Amino acid sequence: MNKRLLALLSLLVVASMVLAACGAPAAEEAPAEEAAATEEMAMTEEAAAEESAASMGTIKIATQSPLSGGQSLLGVAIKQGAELALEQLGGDLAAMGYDVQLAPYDDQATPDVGVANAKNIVADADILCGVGHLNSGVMIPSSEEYHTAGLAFVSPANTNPVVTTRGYLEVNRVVGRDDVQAPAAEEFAFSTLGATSVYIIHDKTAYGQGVAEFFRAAAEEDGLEVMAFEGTEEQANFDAIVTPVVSLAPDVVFFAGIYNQAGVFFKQARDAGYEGTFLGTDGMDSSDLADIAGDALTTGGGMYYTTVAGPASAYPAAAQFAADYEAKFGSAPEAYATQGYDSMNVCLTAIKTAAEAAGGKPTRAQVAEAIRQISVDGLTGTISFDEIGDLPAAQYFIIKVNAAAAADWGTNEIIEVLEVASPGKGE
Amino acid sequence: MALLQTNNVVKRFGGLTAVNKMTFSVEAGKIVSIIGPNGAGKTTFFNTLTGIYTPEEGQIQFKDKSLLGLRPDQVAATGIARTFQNIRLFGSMTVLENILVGMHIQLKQGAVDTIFRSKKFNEEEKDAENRAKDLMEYVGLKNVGNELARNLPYGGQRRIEIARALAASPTLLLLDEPTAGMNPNESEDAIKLFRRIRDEKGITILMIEHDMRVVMGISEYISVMDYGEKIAEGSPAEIRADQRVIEAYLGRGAAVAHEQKV
Amino acid sequence: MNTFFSDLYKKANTGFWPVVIAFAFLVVGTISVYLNPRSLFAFLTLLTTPVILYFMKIDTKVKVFIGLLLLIVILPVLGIRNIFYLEVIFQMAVFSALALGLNIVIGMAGLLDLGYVAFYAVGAYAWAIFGSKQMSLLHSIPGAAPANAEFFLDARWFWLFIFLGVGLAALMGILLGLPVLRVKGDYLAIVTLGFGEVIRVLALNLDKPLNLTNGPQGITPIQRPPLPGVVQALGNALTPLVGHVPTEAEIYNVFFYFLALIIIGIAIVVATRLEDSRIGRAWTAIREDETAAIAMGIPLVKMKLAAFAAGASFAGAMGAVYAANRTFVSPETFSFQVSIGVLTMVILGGLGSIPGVIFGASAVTLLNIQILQNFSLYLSDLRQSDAVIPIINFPWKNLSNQLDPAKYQKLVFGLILILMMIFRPSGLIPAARRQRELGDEKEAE
Amino acid sequence: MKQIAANPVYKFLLFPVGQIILFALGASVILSLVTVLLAYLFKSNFIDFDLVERIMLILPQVIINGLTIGFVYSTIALGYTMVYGVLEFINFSHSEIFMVGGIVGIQLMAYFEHTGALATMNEYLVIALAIVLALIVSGSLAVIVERTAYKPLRGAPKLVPLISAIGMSFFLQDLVRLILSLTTGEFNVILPKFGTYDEFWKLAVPGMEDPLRIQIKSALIVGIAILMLVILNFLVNGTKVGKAIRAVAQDRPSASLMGINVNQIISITFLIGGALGGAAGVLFALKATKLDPFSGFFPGLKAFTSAVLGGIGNLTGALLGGLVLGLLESFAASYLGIFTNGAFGAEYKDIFAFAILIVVLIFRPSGLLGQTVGQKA
Repeated sequence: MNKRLLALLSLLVVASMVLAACGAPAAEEAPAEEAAATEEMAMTEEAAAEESAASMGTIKIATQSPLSGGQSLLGVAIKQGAELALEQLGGDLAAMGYDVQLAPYDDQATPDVGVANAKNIVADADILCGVGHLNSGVMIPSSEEYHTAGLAFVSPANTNPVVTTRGYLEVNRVVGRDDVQAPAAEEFAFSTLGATSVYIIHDKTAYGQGVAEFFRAAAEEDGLEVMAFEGTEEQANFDAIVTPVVSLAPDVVFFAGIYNQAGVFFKQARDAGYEGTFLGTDGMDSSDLADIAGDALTTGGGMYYTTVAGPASAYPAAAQFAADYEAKFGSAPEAYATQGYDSMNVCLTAIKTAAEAAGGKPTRAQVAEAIRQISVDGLTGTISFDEIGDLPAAQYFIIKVNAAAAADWGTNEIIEVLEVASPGKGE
Repeated sequence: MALLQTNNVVKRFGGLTAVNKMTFSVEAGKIVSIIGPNGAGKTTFFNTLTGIYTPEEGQIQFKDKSLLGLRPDQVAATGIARTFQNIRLFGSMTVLENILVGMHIQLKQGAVDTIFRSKKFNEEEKDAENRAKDLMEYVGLKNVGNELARNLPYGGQRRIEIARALAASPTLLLLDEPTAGMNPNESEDAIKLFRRIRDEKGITILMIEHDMRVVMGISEYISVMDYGEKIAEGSPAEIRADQRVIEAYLGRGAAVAHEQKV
Repeated sequence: MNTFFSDLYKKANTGFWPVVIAFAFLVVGTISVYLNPRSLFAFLTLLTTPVILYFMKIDTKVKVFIGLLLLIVILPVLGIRNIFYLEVIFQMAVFSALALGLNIVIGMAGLLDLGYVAFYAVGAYAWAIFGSKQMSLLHSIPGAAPANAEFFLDARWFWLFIFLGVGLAALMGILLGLPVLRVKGDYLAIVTLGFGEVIRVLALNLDKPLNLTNGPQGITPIQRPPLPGVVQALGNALTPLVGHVPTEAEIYNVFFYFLALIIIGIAIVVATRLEDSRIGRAWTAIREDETAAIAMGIPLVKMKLAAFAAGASFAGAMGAVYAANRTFVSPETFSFQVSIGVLTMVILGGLGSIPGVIFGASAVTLLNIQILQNFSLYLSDLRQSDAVIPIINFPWKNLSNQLDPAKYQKLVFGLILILMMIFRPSGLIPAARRQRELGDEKEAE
Repeated sequence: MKQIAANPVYKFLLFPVGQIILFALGASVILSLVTVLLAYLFKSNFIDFDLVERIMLILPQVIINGLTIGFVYSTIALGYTMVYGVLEFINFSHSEIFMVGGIVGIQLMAYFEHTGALATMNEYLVIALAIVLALIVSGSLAVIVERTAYKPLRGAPKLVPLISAIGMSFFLQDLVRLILSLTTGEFNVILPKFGTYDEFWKLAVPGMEDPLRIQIKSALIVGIAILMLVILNFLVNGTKVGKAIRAVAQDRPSASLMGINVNQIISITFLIGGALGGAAGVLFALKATKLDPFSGFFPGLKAFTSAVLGGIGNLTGALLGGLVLGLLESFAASYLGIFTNGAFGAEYKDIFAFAILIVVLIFRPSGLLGQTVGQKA
């Protein structure tokens, strides 16, 4: 009986689905057919130039980032940054007759889902460019699929060198690399702050650990004493690290990780009586840090972080972005929202360039090529890519935090600007 | 030489001595009963015999080999099978499978045979299945091979439990209150079955029983336990007349009254 | 209502109808997927075919024919047109193998294991470490791989590592089993959970003192086995059906699809045969009543260890395949959530039921990576259009971003779990004991 | 002696408090001794600085840290163990009940901050109010969860309610996230800054250079946790309801025959366990200063481990297990790095905790204080 009922149910469900699929309103059916058609064309590498100017077809740009789960705060920021960029900058392509759409995918911060989505994305012939991911651990396997399918992706957040050192044409990033950022931070700690000892902490993610390792290597080279090198997945109770930090009293505590973990640590360490300086990476770039850590950031030796994204004071466009973002989504942009915006900007510009060159809807290969050629004025400065998809010369800002509350985040000041060339593919 | 021989077996739980200096033997081919009031330590003694509990003192010899230190499965492998006071069947397995589980010791198929379904495996399974069917018939069950064991009526479950124990082809069969909860007719059938098991299969039977009709009707030798100790043993007639047994069962006053009556 | 449907079903399930229905789904599904490779509905229609095959009264030969046609011809061809489908089925197979393994431990032997993902990790890391350049990088800092590093083993060793994965995972199963044997029930749950975490934390931290796992950075690239010439030839044979010469990447996708299919096939055979044997009966007996089982002469320790080892081995084999398929492994893949996820598949499908757990694994995987994703993409489309919600006339555009269903997959998932447990606790396809031909018993009816 | 035992002050105040202090001190002293002993053994081998001195330097702090988090674990663990005692099932969603308590507490403080009342209110009153609110909300939530997701499953095989609980855990996580992020898209909940409980007491210890620094917050957490434990002890051992709970835990059918409304008692158990979890949530929030809907998972896991370590179903065991686990973690996190010269660090503390659990269970299969139930025949 149960079996029957189950089978019957599945029959009914599927039958209704088939009906729905066949009898769906024209609006839904038509693009699907078109998708099939355009796919054929893309496969035979024929540009669909003959189509009328009024409707040049649909172009989709995918985003992949964690939209659910514990990391969704940053993942959603990427998606929303991209969404805002599409809304504000998609006009050119729309004027050319394209219907430009966003296809947001949720990679759940897990490689499995990321790869599955990647295959789903590359199977959609309308998708010509993508923005993602948040985690290098998801980006690396997923980008194998993008590479295979020739689909260009622009990463707003992956700083792991491996992402680009594989030398794929399709993989680009608008952020700096760990092996660049970390030495910049170390240089600042050693030379500018005059530190003689450092306590290195990372968050046991590919990002945090990567940065921390490069920081350590640089510190050892300079003779800066590394008192400890700790990784922790802890989110709430940092006693075990705070205690030795207080007792060893290093000049600088370098935290490679994301603000919502680091903020808690900063606060607990300061409360426990640590008086030295906190130093962080671009993962700290969020006004929420000030809310979490409070005056821990401004007392004692203060807090500094390195970032490729200049603060609003340095980039008027960024201030406008923040205002627009808040108006659209009801909250201030999180870390990586700016990069999400810039990544989308890169995609749109490249598609437009490629479309103009091809005189019609471009192929994925043409878009991927175009990305390597363009130069875009983004929120974070001028963006262009070298032969492996890195920013040729990343500009690093050392920012001193002056804010003890989120509202004052804008008062942070630039202490130093470092221009570092990308180390390229090999070592 | 006795088939099963225990010497001064002691089992304690904390301060409580559940079995105290049990010296006891079962001759091969006999039907022997252990009786005694509730809480006398009979089931504990069974569990000590089968390796579930390890005795603190004493020896247990079965077929001239010591059972001490053996795990229950090893004890079972020496040829002792048992049933339980409160039926313990594998409820969501079929009746047939329950009996097949009882043959665990005899079956020799290994993992490789199983996975490749070797000839040896198929023959053994076929043979085991046939034996299981025979056993079901032997204990008087029909058309229930594919039923889930838990769906059978109480009497049927008792029979499966016995069939499962017989499946191990034991030398000694331990029955823990096998007729509990049966009506007189069913008990009568059970007695017949036990006799047949002994007579036809030559299996020695040791049982714990409360129902005096059953005990007196079938036992060839009876031991009586009270407060963990053996207080009497002998033929049914001897036990019936034993003063201490009557005391243990009915209390001293009643025993006196009984004596006067006699 | 109910009787109407069951009558209808009865009618449909007699005579030649089942075959017609199965063929109808197969043909309609195939054609619609072929014409419309991105349609979820079309794909689901096609996937319904095996379900029909399983449930309806169809001659076994016909079943096998349709099944093979679907698995060997139709799916690979359609899969090259849309590689996402091969990925979906690959993941279904991976999780089905995990679910089958876990089913041995939990479903058959009744040992609650909350750290099952550890065995998967062992298999994956075994090939990842030896099939990549990692062995040459033991003394280098994670993330700073020298470019001149060499692959340690030839890619062909992969085939051996599938078996090594089985062996290693089984060994780990026994190692885990040994200390926890005295522990029962819920204690076992926490100990196995701890074990799963231990393996993940080790993968995360064994980048020092020796850089064995490359820590959170994960290991990449991992080699794929070289394709046998036959596979290449078969791939090329597909050209007329697919419409173009398949690329190497596409052939690899098909190759891994078949590899996963073969492993899952073996897993099903092994699980079924184990279940219906002295070993399987002993496991079930242990699950039902340990004391009675041991009194029947079943050695508890040995059989429990065997259950752990057998269950683990499935995961070990799939782990190695997974590492090669992805060419990348990192600790994120082996989180506690995955253990829970596989457990859910087992329970949802039907604890102890082999077809059930496969169905459960497939359904959950499909739900997770396709259905819910598609649903939120659809909503995202609506939000970008000018459409309004009917009746209340509310523009989709203004719908808060926070209500995006893609963000709440876990909520939906949690709800499904609770409802399933309340209304269908024995799973979608409950376990049934094998019914034997007991000819001489003359079954009534 | 008997008279003293019958004295309610002794029975419900002195005895439990004494027991708690005994456990805390005992566990601390034993672990310290073991550590120092190990340090002496390692001393001459390969490390150039004085290991013992380095260990002694932070020892008091390590103990305080361990006890603080240990008491939080204990308080959460009681929720697991109570439910287990009565229903014999692992209430997986307890970690979310705990998280909800913490978030509700912080939200109340944030509300006070929003209205400006926070600056003028007595800080301890604020904390007390937050705890009371968390008690109520978490307790009620636990009852709702029990009624909807577990009650229909009573009598089902063991795994069924467990899976339902896992489902409930997922559901609650995302539900809280949905509610929190509806307006702003944010789901981090940040403890507002108020009062002086963040500051330190400095106690001069003879023989030590630096004064011993005890954060008021730590003392507060420990104090409140002890208060909760004492109240719970009274509830369970000194009231009629408590007697009923124990009866149901012992033997549900018999309890039901004695006229106890079993369903009601089970709900009350969830109420008490959930309320304790909620209170622990606020304590944890004071410590962590930031929570999100996923913050419950790890403390919940630890607390569950504590409950098992102590012997699940045993209230005293949960208390002891929590303290031992908290201390062990603190010791492992602080000293592993020192002992191994950086090769293994704080990142192994979880493994360490689980390893200890496994070792304990090998020698005592039912936990530290669990009764060893022999195999019943």
